Amino acid sequence: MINADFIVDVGISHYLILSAILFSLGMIGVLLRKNAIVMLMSIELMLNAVNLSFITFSKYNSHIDGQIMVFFVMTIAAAEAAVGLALIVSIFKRYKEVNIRFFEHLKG
Amino acid sequence: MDHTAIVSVLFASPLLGFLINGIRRNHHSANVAGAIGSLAVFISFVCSILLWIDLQGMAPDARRIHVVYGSWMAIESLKIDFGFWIDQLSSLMILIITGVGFLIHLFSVGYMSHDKGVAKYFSYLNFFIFNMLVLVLGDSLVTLFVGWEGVGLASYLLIGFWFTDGEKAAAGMKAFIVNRIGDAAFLIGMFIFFVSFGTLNIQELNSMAPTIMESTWFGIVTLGTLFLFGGATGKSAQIPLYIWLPDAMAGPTPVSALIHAATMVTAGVYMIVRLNPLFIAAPNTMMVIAVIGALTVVLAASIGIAQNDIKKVLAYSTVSQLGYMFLACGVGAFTTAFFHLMTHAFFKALMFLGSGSVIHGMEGEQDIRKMGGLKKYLPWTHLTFMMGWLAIIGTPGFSGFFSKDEILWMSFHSPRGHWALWVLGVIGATMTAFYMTRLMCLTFWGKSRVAKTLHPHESPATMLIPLFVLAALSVVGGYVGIPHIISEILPGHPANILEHWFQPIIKTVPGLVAGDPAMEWGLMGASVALALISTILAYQLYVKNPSAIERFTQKINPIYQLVSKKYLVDELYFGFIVNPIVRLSENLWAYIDVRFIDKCTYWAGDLMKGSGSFVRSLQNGNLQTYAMYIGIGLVVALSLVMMR
Amino acid sequence: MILSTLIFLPVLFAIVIALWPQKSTIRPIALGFSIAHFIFGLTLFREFDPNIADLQLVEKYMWMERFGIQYFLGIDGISFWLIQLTVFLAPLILLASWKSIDKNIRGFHICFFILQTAMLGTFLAFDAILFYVFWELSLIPMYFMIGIWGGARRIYATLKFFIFTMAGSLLMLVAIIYMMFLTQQAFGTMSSSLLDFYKLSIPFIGHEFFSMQTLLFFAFALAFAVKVPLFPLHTWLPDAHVEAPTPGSVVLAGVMLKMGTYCYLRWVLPLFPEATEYWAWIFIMLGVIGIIYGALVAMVQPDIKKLVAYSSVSHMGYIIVGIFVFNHLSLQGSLYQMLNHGISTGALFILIGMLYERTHSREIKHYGGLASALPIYTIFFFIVTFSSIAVPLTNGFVGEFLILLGTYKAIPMAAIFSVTGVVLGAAYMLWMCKRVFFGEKGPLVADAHHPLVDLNAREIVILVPFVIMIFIMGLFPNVFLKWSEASVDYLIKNKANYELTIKGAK
Amino acid sequence: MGQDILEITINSVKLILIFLMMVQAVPILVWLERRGSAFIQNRFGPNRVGPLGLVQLLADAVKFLTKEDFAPDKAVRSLFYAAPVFALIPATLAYAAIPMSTPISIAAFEAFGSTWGPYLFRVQGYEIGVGIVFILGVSSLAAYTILMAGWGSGSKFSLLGALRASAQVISYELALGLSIVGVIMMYGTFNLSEMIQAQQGPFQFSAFGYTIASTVDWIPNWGIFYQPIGFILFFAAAFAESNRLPFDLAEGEAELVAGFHTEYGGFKMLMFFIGEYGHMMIAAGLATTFFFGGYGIPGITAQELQQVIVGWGYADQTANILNAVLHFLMYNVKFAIFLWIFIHVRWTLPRFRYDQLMDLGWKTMLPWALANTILTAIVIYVVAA
Amino acid sequence: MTADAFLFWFLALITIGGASLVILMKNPIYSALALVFTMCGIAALFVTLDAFFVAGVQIIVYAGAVMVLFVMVLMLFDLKHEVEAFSKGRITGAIKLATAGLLAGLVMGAIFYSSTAVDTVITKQLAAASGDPSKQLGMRLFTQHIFAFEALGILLLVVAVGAVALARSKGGTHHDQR
Repeated sequence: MINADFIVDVGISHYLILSAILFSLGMIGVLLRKNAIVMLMSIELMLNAVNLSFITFSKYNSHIDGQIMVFFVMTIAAAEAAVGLALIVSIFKRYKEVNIRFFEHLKG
Repeated sequence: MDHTAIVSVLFASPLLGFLINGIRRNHHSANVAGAIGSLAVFISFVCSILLWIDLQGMAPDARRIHVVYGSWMAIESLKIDFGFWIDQLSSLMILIITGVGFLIHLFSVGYMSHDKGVAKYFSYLNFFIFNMLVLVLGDSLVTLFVGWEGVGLASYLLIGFWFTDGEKAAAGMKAFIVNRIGDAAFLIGMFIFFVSFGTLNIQELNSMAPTIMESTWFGIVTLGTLFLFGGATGKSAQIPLYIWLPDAMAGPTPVSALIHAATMVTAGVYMIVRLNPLFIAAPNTMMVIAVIGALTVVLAASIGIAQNDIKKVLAYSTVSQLGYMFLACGVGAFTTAFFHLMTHAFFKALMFLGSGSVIHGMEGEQDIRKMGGLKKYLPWTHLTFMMGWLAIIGTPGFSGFFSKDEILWMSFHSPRGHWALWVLGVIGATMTAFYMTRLMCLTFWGKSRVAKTLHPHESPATMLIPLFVLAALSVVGGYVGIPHIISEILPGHPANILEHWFQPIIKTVPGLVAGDPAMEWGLMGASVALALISTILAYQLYVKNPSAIERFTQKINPIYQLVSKKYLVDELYFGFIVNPIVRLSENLWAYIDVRFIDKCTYWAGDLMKGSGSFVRSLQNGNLQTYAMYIGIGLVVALSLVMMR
Repeated sequence: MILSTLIFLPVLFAIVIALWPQKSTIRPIALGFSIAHFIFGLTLFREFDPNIADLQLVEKYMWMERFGIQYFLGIDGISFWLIQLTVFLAPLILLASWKSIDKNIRGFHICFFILQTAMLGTFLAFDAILFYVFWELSLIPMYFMIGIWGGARRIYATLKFFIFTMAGSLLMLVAIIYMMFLTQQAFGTMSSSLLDFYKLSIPFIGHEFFSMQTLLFFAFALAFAVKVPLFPLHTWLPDAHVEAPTPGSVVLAGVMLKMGTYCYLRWVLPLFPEATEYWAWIFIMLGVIGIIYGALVAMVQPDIKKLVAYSSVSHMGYIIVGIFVFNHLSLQGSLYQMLNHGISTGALFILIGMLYERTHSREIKHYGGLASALPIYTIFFFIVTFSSIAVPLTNGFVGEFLILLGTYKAIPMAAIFSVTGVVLGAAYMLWMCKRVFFGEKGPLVADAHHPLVDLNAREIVILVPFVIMIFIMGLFPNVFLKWSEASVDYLIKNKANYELTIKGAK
Repeated sequence: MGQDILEITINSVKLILIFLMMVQAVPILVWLERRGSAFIQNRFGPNRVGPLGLVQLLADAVKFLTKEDFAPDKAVRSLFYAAPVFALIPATLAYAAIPMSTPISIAAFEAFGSTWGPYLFRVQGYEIGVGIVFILGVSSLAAYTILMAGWGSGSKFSLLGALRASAQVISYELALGLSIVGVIMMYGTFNLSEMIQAQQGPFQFSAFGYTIASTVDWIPNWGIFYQPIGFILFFAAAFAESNRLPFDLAEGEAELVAGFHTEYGGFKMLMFFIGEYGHMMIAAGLATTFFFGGYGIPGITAQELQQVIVGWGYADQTANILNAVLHFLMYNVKFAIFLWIFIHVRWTLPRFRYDQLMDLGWKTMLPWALANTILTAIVIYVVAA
Repeated sequence: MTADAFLFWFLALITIGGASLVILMKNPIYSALALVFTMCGIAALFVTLDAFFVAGVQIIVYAGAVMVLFVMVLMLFDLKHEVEAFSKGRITGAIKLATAGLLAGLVMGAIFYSSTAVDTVITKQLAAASGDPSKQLGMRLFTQHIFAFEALGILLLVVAVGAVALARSKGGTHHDQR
């Protein structure tokens, strides 16, 4: 599988694999980092990875809707970042720290 | 007069009596209530006579009146009418019921004169008469069952008439429930016949009875008749369900006379006689009936020896005499069974009423150990009571003699009979003679043991007149069914009227041949002799030499105790059946309902709660753990997709 | 429009009562309403044709077109008498509530009328979803009745009542939805009409439990079994009865339990004929166990009401047995027994309620010798008792006799075991009567400071219709049976492929 | 980058040239600003070193380069050093995307034994299809340098300045972006070259069958005539984007010493300067391109001028190059005018207060930009119909 | 090695490196800057996929606006070093890593599997004749997806209001009790 062709002929799978790797890295960030802001950033990273997939499919399927989807994802991401940060700001005001454990009050 | 009208009046008058007395139940006048009640029954009696006369006028083979008021239930093949069937058998039966019933009503007027609930009492009595008529006249088993249960209900009400006494109420309850056991069997018997014959009409059933004898135990007719007999053991107080009858003496004494001696308890016998073609077709059932009847004779008679309550003695005597009737049925002598039913109705009603008169005179005292020498206080009562005594112990010439000896002879002679049955019968007769003589001795003869405060007095005329009538009947009642060998030596050779009357409807057992007269005379002589010996023995023991009996009882104390405690049958029933069932029920409730089913539901609830709290622990508030669950879910889902 | 009017008239009543200005006149007004409702119900006698087995007085409108859910009402011989029973009991119950309900009278009457609607709807709905709506709706007012006007442990009882019945009916909902999909497969369009359900032929493989028809059968049967209640699922009933106020008990015993048995006839038997036949033994067995078990446990109850509640278990066992042996006699008997039970047990609960109003105790051991203190009461009580233990010429006998006869025809052993119920029934009822009415006067009865007062005119007026019905039904069963004859006959004859036609539609 | 080695080489050289051009314009601009401000304030400005003080800049450069390179104690060194470098990048990238003259086409020719060309060289760093978007995107990255510098310095003044500056940049980016939406809609493209193409020739506006072009053909077909509001908004926003007065809240000498580059000195400081002037130049270039016909010469289109030059007797190839030179000069004239306006405004208007700044951005310019967009859309819809 | 392939591998290296830095850097500001870097790399990847407009928007929105917000907030809070950057718990940590790894592995496996099972990778190019892709994008966005677009607009409005409400110094969901 890994051979000269794989390196030279860059195709859809390359992009998708890259996207998967980025997604997983983002996921690790979300799962392991304590800092709420870093978690938010990791989520952004995941969204970006997804965007990459969309664009890839858009190109290789010759369909523009993938890009539109990316457009939407970006909007959502921006919105999410805004709300997330606002929340973090209010948490910070209270605890002077943005550790994720301050979000644990809603335990069952 | 139209038959339908007569029958309507026959039913309506006791029903009306019941309603009228029921509505004016708060009135305390015994005379008015008694007049209404007695009149109602008397009207019925007149109607019965009219019907009987009508039957007389018909051809012997067509002596029947069928009155149908309409359909009761008509579903699919089940068709039950409010239909009543008057033929030779039922017409005679209603004569006994209304006749004896009227006399007992009359007697009650005096007996119950001091009771506050007299109106209620008479309404119940009328209610009983009504139901008894339904029982007897019903043309299908279901109609019969209506009366069957109805008389049970009336009996329940009358036994528990003085309900403020818990024991008396309990006795009523016991009677009803024990009867119910029999009724359940009766129901099953009905079901069997309905399913196999497709009808419950008695005439149709009789006509469908197979002519070939059924020799198996599990044949339809055998099973059906066995179950019906099961019903009869309940109603007619046979082993194993006789236990309610002695307790039923808790009711007023006329009630005991009417219901628990003369009429209701003979319903079982009546039913068997009614369905004789079916029973004949089931020899195994007949055998069972005969054996149970014979055993009941001996058992009840033996218990009767050791009883001290005047009514209890009579009660056991009743059970014993009913045993004779069943013995007769069992050996195929249905006519004889009915004959004994009739004579028994006379003399046992007489004796109960006599005992009622005694109790009335003794102001409620029933223990014969506290009586004695009442002859001089209650002469008329003594006289009539003695007639009954003579009849029951089988004094030749008295009614009881004819019927009882016919039964004994048939049990020996009939193809369905056996010498052992005869032996048991004779033992019973001997015992009967003994305990009845004992009763006479302790009550009327010998030294007075009456408490000084009591002043026994003779009863009023309304009570005595029924006694006289019944005494007369007890004496002469037997002449309607004089056995052939006796009639042969009598002047004019009076025929066996009863047998002749029943000829068209009562079949005889196949294989019955004329017996050897010598043998018959011999056996008759033996039984009469044994009865005489035991009578004399009893007289000697209880009048002449009272200390001997005491020594004797001391000597056989355990047996005596056992007998006087009625062989502990009640205790056995309670110990092995009733109490276990109650305990079982309590345990069912406690363990199955509360501890098992409810626990199961709680457990299910706890399971939900537990799983909830487990899931709750997953929800620890940590965002990253949640994200991990999502991730794991994704991985699992993806793996599943990949595996396909 | 008769049926719709019949169903929704009580809602109108409830609204009027909710808006009625005077609190003191609510009771007579509501009584008048219920009598009017009863009289209106009598018009069915004119409109309903008992000679045909068709569905009659049909009202059919599309409700949710996409899912084929209809507003579909109809009546046939099977439901006819249950409707009459429901409307017949209402005025008596309301009259009986005059003393026992003393708080929030307005709310009680609203609850009661809504309950009437729900019950009538359950009996008349011929669309699965509509039926389900009514079925569940009936729980809610009952829940409030027990929960608000109930006894000391009412919350426990309501919860038990609600969860038991709810758990059962959820399975049924799943089955209904599944069957709607089956109709879509079979006819192309989805439908929840019962008549379309009847037309389905659902595959059945006898020995496999997880075959479609068996599963659907059990989903339905379980829901109804809880309501009936069948033996192992019965424990909610005694608790609910004991805690319920008198009117609640009467409705519960009188009508609501019949909803379960009625639905067996309406839903289970015609829809799943093979499965019913194959699995009938379980229900017959449980029914027989219920008869005996209910009677035995009733015998040792210390509480009169609980005793009667367990007796209900026993009586309902008869009905179940009668339904599942599935022949003409037993079905007619079961239908009859439903009415009997409604009347006898209803009357018993009312009687117990009257006693409770006087002494505030239902413990048997507190009583004794009541017969001399309350003679009229005693007479009524005994008449009803005899009806309950099936003495001939009362209604109880006809039903039990027919059921047992039919059962014996099909399964003799079941009948023989069931007959023990006759004995045990007499045993527990009479034993209770003996302890309550006879013997020495008990502590409550003998209390000289509070002498017991016998029945007043109102109470007699309540009881007399019951007694009349007891005897009419005992003496003239044909009058009643002929209304259901055609339908039952049709059901028996076409049990393999039962389909109802609408009257007038060919 | 190119087809062959020649094209690649030329393109690379071109990139470097443009970068150098931008960097070298800075000293001139600084000089101009200092002299200009002096002129405005009626004083002399730098006039000792070299003629008119022109060499002063060189001397300054020497001073900057030889200054001690130090970092504050609390500074985050990596960011502190990275920030100035990054400051150059957005400006450079964006500036390279602006076309400065007509493309030069070279016909195919034989050399070194093979055929080269034909080539088309654009007088800009690179041609990008979505040019506006690219420029906006790249210039928005400038905020990071500010933040990095401000936070990396480890100083309160720096941080506050950085926060102010970045907030300001973000806020006005919105207005900036929206103000040119009208332009984009009008020209129907993101491509800057195509926009300039569309602005060639006389003013032409036709609506409802009535055309203005025939009556007033001396007016050039510039965007300013179509989008006056857009231009004003754009220009104001551009001031804010480049942190110049009246929007230089980031520095606000009286309050924050020197804002985010308080701690900087020497060459690092210079790099910020270059970045800042770079932004100014981008703004000037964009304003030219969007609203003033870019490199276009008023009254004559590129093709006409080509014909004119060919008419002068030059070969096509040469005429093409000459044409490009002429247009380049034209572009620079316009460019210089705008730069001068920047300088002039700086020394003319007072500084806003911060809240006024924000109010202006969010409550005035944004709604106006939106209104302009909607109006343009309606007009386009109507005209197209 | 063509220029395209080179560009791809180069950008892949940049993005993966940047992403790794995002999750590994203890200082959140470095993480943020690394993320900006990664996003620029992704924008470049978009360009290699001929999505110029989206690439530009990516830079404007993500790098230019969203991440600036992050960085601003971080700097405002002056969060230099986290005391505990990573969550505790070895087992859960291992599970989390394994989950992420498995996910990536599965996706990659799926991609490899499909690229071998479905014989050829789809290599259709975006049809050049259909005109300016940005225009296409706009047309499609404002015709076919207009509802989603408007819904997003409303969402943004709501978010703006909500964010302001949350982050206000007075009010908000958490009142400072001290």
